Amino acid sequence: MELLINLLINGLATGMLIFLLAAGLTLIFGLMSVLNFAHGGLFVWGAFAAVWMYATTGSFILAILGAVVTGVILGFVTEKLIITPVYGNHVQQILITLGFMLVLTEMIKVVFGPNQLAAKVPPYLAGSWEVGDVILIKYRMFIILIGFVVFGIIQFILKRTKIGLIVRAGVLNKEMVQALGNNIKQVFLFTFIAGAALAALGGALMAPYSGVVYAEMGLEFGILAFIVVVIGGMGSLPGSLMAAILVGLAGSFMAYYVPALSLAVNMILMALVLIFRPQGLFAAKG
Amino acid sequence: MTDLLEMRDVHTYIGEYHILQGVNFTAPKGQVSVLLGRNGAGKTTTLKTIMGLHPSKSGSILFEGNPIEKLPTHKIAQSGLGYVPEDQGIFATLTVEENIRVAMRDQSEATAERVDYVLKLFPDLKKFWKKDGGNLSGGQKQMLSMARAFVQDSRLLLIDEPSKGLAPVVIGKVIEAIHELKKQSTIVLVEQNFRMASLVGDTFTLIDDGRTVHTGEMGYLVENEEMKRKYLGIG
Amino acid sequence: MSKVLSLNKSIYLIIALALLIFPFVSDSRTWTILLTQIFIFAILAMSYDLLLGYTGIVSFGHAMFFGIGAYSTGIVLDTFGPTLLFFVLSIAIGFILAAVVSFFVGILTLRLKSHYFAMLTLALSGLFLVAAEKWRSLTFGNDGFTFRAPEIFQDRLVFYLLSLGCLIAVFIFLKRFVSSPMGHVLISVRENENRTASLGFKTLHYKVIASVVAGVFASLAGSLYAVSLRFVNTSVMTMDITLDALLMTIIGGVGTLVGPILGAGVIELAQHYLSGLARDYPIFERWIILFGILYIVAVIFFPRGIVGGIQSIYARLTGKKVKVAGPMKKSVVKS
Amino acid sequence: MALLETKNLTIQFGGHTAVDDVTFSLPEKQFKSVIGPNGAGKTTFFNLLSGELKPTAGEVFYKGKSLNGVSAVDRTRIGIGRSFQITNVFPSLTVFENVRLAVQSREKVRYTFWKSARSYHRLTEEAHELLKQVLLDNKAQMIASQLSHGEKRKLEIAMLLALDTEVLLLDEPTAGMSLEEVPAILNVIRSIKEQGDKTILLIEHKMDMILDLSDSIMVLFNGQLLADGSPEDIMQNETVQQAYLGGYEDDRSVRNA
Amino acid sequence: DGNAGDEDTVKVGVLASLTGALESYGKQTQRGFELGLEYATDGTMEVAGKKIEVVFEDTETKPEVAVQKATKLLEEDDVDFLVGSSSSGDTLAVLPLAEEYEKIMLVEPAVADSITGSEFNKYIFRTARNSSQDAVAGAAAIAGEGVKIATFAPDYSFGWDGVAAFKEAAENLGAEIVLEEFADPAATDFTSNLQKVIEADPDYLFIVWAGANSPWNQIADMKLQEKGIKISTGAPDIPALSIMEPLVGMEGFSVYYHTLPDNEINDWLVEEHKARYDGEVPDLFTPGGMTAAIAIVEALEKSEGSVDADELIGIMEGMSFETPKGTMTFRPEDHQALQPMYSITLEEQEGVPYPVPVLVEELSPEDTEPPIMNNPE
Ligand SMILES: Nc1ncnc2c1ncn2[C@@H]1O[C@H](COP(=O)(O)OP(=O)(O)OP(=O)(O)O)[C@@H](O)[C@H]1O
Ligand SMILES: Nc1ncnc2c1ncn2[C@@H]1O[C@H](COP(=O)(O)OP(=O)(O)OP(=O)(O)O)[C@@H](O)[C@H]1O
Ligand SMILES: [Mg+2]
Ligand SMILES: [Mg+2]
Repeated sequence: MELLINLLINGLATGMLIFLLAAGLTLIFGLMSVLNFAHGGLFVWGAFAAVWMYATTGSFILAILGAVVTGVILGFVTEKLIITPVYGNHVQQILITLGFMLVLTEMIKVVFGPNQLAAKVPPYLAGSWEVGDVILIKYRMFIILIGFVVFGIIQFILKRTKIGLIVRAGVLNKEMVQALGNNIKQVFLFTFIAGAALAALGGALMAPYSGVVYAEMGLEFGILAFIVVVIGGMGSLPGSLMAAILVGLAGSFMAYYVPALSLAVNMILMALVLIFRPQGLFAAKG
Repeated sequence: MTDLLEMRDVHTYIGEYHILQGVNFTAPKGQVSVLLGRNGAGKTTTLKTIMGLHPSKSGSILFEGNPIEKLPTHKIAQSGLGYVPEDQGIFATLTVEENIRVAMRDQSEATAERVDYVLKLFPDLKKFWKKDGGNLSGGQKQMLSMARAFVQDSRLLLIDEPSKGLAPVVIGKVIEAIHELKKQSTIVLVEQNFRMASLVGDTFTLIDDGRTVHTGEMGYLVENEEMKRKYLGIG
Repeated sequence: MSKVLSLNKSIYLIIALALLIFPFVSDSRTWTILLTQIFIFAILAMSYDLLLGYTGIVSFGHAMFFGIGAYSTGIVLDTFGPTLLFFVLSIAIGFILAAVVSFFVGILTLRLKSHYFAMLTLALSGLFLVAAEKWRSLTFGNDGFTFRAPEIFQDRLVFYLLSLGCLIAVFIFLKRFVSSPMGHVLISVRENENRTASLGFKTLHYKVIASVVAGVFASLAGSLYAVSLRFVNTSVMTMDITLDALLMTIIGGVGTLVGPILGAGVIELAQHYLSGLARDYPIFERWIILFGILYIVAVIFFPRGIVGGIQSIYARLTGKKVKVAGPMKKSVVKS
Repeated sequence: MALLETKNLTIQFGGHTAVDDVTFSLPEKQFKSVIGPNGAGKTTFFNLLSGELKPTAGEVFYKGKSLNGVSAVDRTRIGIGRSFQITNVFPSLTVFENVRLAVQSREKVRYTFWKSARSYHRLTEEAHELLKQVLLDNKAQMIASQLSHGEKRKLEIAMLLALDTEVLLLDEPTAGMSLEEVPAILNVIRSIKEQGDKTILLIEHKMDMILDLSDSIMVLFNGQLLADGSPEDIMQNETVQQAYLGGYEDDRSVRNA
Repeated sequence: DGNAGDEDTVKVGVLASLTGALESYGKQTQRGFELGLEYATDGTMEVAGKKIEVVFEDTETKPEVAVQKATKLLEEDDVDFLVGSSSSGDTLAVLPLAEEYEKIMLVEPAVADSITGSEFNKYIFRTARNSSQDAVAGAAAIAGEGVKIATFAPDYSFGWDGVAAFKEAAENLGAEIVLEEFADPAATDFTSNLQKVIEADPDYLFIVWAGANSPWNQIADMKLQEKGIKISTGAPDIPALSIMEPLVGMEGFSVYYHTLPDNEINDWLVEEHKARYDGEVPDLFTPGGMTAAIAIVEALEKSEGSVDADELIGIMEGMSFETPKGTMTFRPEDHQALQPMYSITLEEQEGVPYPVPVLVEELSPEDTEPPIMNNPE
């Protein structure tokens, strides 16, 4: 029983962490339909910014803020320079964002040096509680909490404003959205920035979790984020949340019960979902 | 009589193609002006040029006396223009409700009233309120496209072939609606259904090969067999 | 029209001849090897173009077939001995495996739409990668294994000529393929799949055929690649290979076949020179940044790839552009 | 005798029954029109006949054989061709290439991969011939997406004609076509009818056109078959008068002026 | 430029990952090699009357680039020796070229057993330690009669090789392996694996790990040490040590840390390195680069400048030479350099921002001698 609870909680926490990574991509890829291969780059910049801020100021809150600000700035620059020319053209998006990914990753080394950096958990979130045989890792509890908060905030914004609607409409028919009096460029810019900031936030929260940041981490986690967005159902935030939790739980249970398959668990999960429910777990609607 | 919209010697290129080669056109306030011409004459391009969707290369477009030819599309729309494109421009994976919500600029009482009005005009939309726009029938899409333009408080409505795909009885309702809308709005209509055009139009402008070739009172055209034969191939 | 074509043809011919003669006039084996690599990746990229450019399929799993070819050749030559006969046999085995796998993968995946299809291919090729890593008795895991190439390929010149020959053969085959009636149907699938079906074409058949042909040629590229290194490890199955194919195709020009060849050349050469720059000038230590910027600049200045760029420059030079298409004069009904 | 038949044909989307228990038959070489209000189920009915949609209940018969389980592609191949209400062409191919693909399909040139497509001269000639018929020959080399709306409609018709199927399902072929050109397209349709080897089902809202061409008219209302009969009978029908025509088409004199 | 066949120069081509994920390893090798040449030639950069020239090439950690670059070195630069490379894959891909061109290749710092095992050819000499040596050293640090050990490793060749070799060595020392856990190295969550370790309740958890993404935090979070499970692993390079704070106190082994060896060469290395690189100390693979350079110079001295491979092979087989890690010897059978390793504990130290490996015992080359694995079949 304790075992199951442990697996469940850790799976949930990992899932939540993956959700934080994928939340930004849910906006950028899921909603705006931009194949952003540089997403992992934004994520790493967030992670490094947070580690650097934490090391210089000693404040975890400031570190998180610093990451988000980095995400916002990078998001702005990326959208203006890289994404604007290629909206609606997936082929060009692949090329240009992959190129930009190389730049982002390599710039990390220019700015922060080529080595991995240690990322520390702030003391008040370090360690774990033991309740019987159940081990509750504090930072993971924190992640679960933050995950729900972030989910709540984005969901609120998407539901309460027209932004989500305009983005979805804009992807279908940009001209028409404008002809109905909506400033699609601004909305896309805003959404992209929000996605980039979320990516950076994900990176910042990921860093203390694994204890280390390194320039190449973006590539690894970028693909994971794509997987989550697709199996959750393009553009569905609840879908991404559920998919992320599913990925987290599957990883946790597979590693325990069928360790031989843990390398393949994400791929198997994605293949199964796509074969049996091609539109993803939660298609954006209906 | 004042002109709400005025186009002076407008030239528009699409890519490398010189499509509009001198369009002069005015839409007198409170009237229905009809653009006529054969397929490929440039009617749709004229409307898109006004909306800034195919920006003009030269010439001027004045709306309420202000030049709008340099403005981005959304600014043009916000300054009081509504547009019903010929391909309806429905957001296929958005519901009917969402389609309409994209067009609503505010949550005001007046907007709510206009929504009520279009739902009365096209009860089908109410029936399929939560359904995807892409699943509507051809005629229902046409209604939805008009509804989207009508829920905005537009002083100028550009409507591209509204009768296309509509059942005769609905065309009748649309004609009534246009008469109704005329009270607050000015309307520019592209219409191939000459019967409908003649029933609602006050003035007409003939476009041929990207140029405006004739403008006048609708009644004049209805009577003028010669002109109808020459430019519209009827009679 | 036909004049332009013959112009194209003669350009191709001249380039092919130049490449054929090249190793006999230059004794730089670095160049021989670099060009051999380019030929091999050009084959891979062309096979990808058949999917992306002609059938409109974005696959993230192309490395799967490249890997199948590489492992077939590596394993056969390692187990049975480095003879020409076994080399040919290994290519044949690669073809058959790639055809079978791409057939089933196609049936399984091609019913899905764009993103979902792409991600499913990613998953399947990910599973192949895991299999290659786990089946260590056969593949030696991610460390991989070395093997001997047939004696005759010890001479890199022979292998250069073989690769060039394969490139030319694949190019001619694919060129004929895409300009055949079947090729036209592939294009129509790319343009509008539903409409193609309602014209009476079974679109799934066409997509599966394209995927099989592309898979088989990717496997050929993999076989050649393995022999060129005399070494195989799991890197042949990774996303990097797929991305290389993708980037080469896009940078060269999607749906052009020559484009991917140029793309392979540009990317390999840029990489070669930029990393050389880093060796000679320490400021270029971070040359990868320049490499990334190259992609970005390519998209901004050549949105349709190199071939697209050349075409529009050509069109401008020959003054073809000023078409006053517009509304055409009536040749209309006088009935 | 009946070439195309349906028995209790029904389809539901969620709770909504778009085509409701429709039983009809279309004799060989007849020209039948389908009318009905917007959303009555006309296009859906076509989709069921052409196999794009699968019925919830009921069956379609072609030459007496059930088409249950026969795919849309195969229905086209055995002789049921259709045009689309919403323009549906190959956007970045030229007008000519669009039509040639259709001709190619009819000629069953499907899996040839070694011969150059350019060597099929007959396909080329035929495509040009069809473009002439629908008055698009001067736009043959234009990219389809650059056509104006009305021009695309004409292309749509050319592609259907190219298939040369026994049954033609025409969904509002002239919607958006200019006044000047409707007669020409009508002539094309009329001449096909007069050749007498085609069976045609036409959806239109233009009553004068329907009355001019049809041997019989069927009326769909809320998915149900309200009436099926001669044009005169149908025009007398009370419901059709009120709920469909609504008086607007009563006075057709203006249009015919 | 030394032209082909230049009688008065010896050229060495060094392949290393100078960009990408293994960049820091590559740079360590590069610095070490440069320093090693200076040391061995007393700064003259000459041996037996010949000038030594070095060309570094970046393999980008891609086998096909490694082959391209190696060929370029062999063909254009006409090098007499190859050195490299940072990744086992790149190195394996280059091995056949050494044989084809009949040039000596010094493998540094790639660890795969197969390099001096199944993929061995006679031109290959390895100055780096191999996976098995790591494992034997690891076993020496903790294994003993009746000790229960669980292993934890990434699920790919490196992990499998390491665990297999460790298991053999540990069992020889009388230990019992109670659990072998393998995990996806890219995973974010290792708690399930650790859960199993807790259930197996071993005395030690021996971890074979490489790569930045690591389980250390979670080991601390899961309170393995509090539960009486001692952790042991190899001490990595300094950047990686900086994330091992949760493991302070563990007993393990080290390939190199600059305070561990006690000899003059190492002192010189540390001094020079600090002087040249802004106070930085040499790291994990710096002495390896230096060792490769020293080995080349020694061999050339003995051959009096001859670069004939067969002659050199004769000289180098069984050759012993002094390195920053003490005396190394190329084992004649498989050309693997037998070398000292270090049993350590990780301790916190004043003024050092990462846990420091502190010497418990130097393991002699014999103690960590791995099995010979290149038996001709
Ligand atoms: N994207 C484009 N590129 C090039 N030419 C175009 C493009 N769009 C339209 N055209 C051409 O511009 C001309 C005018 O088109 P427009 O759509 O304005 O005609 P229209 O008068 O609205 O015709 P219709 O009655 O058929 O809708 C046509 O000849 C058309 O071929
Ligand atoms: N895929 C679908 N999913 C849900 N509802 C659908 C779908 N397709 C059609 N419908 C509904 O079925 C009804 C019939 O639509 P259909 O397109 O057949 O009408 P129609 O008679 O062709 O009308 P029109 O004259 O306007 O073209 C409409 O109410 C439409 O909303
Ligand atoms: Mg138009
Ligand atoms: Mg319809």
